[in-house]
Amino acid sequence: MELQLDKETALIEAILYLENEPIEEAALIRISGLSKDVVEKALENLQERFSRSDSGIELSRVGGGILIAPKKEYWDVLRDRYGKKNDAKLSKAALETLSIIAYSQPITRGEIEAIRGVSADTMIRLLLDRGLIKEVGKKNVPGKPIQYGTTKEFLKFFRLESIADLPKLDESDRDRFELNG
Amino acid sequence: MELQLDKETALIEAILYLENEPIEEAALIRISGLSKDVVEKALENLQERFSRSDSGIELSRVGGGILIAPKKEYWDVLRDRYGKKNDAKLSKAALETLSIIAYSQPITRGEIEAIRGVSADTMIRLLLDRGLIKEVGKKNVPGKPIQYGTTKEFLKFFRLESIADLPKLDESDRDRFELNG
Amino acid sequence: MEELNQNAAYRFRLQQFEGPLDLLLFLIKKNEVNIYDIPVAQITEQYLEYLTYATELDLENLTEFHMMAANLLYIKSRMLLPIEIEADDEIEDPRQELVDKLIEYQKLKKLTELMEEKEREAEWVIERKKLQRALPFADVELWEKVDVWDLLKTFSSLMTNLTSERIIDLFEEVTVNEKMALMTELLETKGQCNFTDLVVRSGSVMDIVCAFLAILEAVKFRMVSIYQNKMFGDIIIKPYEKVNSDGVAVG
Repeated sequence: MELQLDKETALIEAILYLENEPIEEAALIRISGLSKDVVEKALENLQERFSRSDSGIELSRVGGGILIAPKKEYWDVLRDRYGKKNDAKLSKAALETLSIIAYSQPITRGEIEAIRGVSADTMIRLLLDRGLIKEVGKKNVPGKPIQYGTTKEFLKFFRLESIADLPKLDESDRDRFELNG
Repeated sequence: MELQLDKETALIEAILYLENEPIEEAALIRISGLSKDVVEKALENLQERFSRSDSGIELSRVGGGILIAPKKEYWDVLRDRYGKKNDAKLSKAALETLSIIAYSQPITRGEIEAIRGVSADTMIRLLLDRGLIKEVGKKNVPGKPIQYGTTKEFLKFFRLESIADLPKLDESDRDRFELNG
Repeated sequence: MEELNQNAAYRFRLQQFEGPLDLLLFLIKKNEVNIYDIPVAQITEQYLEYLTYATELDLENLTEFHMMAANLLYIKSRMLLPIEIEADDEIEDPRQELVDKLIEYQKLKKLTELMEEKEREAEWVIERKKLQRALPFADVELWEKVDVWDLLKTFSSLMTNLTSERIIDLFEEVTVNEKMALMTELLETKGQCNFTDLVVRSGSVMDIVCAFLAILEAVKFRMVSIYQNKMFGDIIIKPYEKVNSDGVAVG
């Protein structure tokens, strides 16, 4: 198949531009009205175009979703204006997400969202980027959602030998009692 | 100068991607830390790249600012999900008054009334409230009447880059009206 | 004739005019007369007729409409006066000022149409779902002060906020998932591990059960292969080998 699919590629690009959260391929197909094959070819085209050095945008896949965002190499320049906006909120959300993953791994995005009550896309992406979590498999339920777990980097960061060393809930209780005693 | 400026083009693209409102060239220069020449060349590069048929994004200039947005030809597909209708449409009287001001600025209330043949008080107040016009000076005639002109908000409302982009009369109309002017 | 006028008046009423000039232009167009040679008497008559009907309507600029009527009558009367022709004098048409205004107004109407078109073009905007500003920039500083106890505190406070049914579902003292994760980690770091490595708290039945279930699960999904060299001996767990004896990959 030697189709160029210029228009279709352009349409998919426009949709990805308008979405800010990772969007699933099924949603891309629905919104664009294009077939699965065409959408996939368009994504391929985009990936190729974005990979060139004069492109500031990259296409990435996060937890089964697709999104475009500025390339990491430009983050340093962009951080001043765009990065620090909601640090406080960011850190709280990130910490919550990481703690859920650490204690409940392997865990899917949906399960994380069920606990936090809000979309977890951005946070998962941040933690993936930071190398603290990774995809560890797919859950054996319909849709085969991706499961996340912590990485070696995570262990290193928290100076743990193994995830078996994560403090247990009852230990924190003990702590509290000891403090009070 | 045969510079490609790939990295610089990419950086400017990343900035434009992150902004939602038209951004001025001066701001692009400040955020990117690049020189005016380089930013302008980068914008040129982007414009050229976006003009290709496999690009779903275009670069446009509105009210002195630059922004990227999905190409108009894809709006029909995108409208359902992303479209927002502007229901703050102007009345015929307001639009007439605004047209006089736009095409003949700076202009006084008296001059507006002479053309429309009716009082302009209410309409001027309405247009001032909507931020579409502003006082731009006083005419150097007895009584020093206030002169009105259009605002940046006006340019944004009509998606114009500058008042030089106001739609023009076609040739036959121009002949008809300007013979007697 | 009477009936025709009635009809005309009725049709006027359907129109909304922005001002007297607008109405005049309408009448000129409707009568198909030359704007530079307006039959003042005829147009004035129709104009006044419209005003009589219009008083019933909600007309905003009534004063201006009446001023124009007066102006029309004035022009009409001037045109009835005999003109003394003197060769030197430029003959001034009493209609000239009005014609200039009408032409100017006509131009404005045209421009307004263009602006209307622009407004229509700008009627729709295509907007992003959310502002793009808050990008997930991984700030190194963000993590500086975090330690493992923060993780625990955060997690336990999240859990206390959940309803009891969800806690049962998602949080147990020991879980199979936890054992799976531990096993994956050990396989990664050491290449293989023993069943006993998975039992962290010796003597805990739940620990043993979960570890065992984790191994069964892992075998089922071909993540690991297990070996036991003697009955009741420790189980050795190794990553699943995808290659058979001929060196051909199998699914």
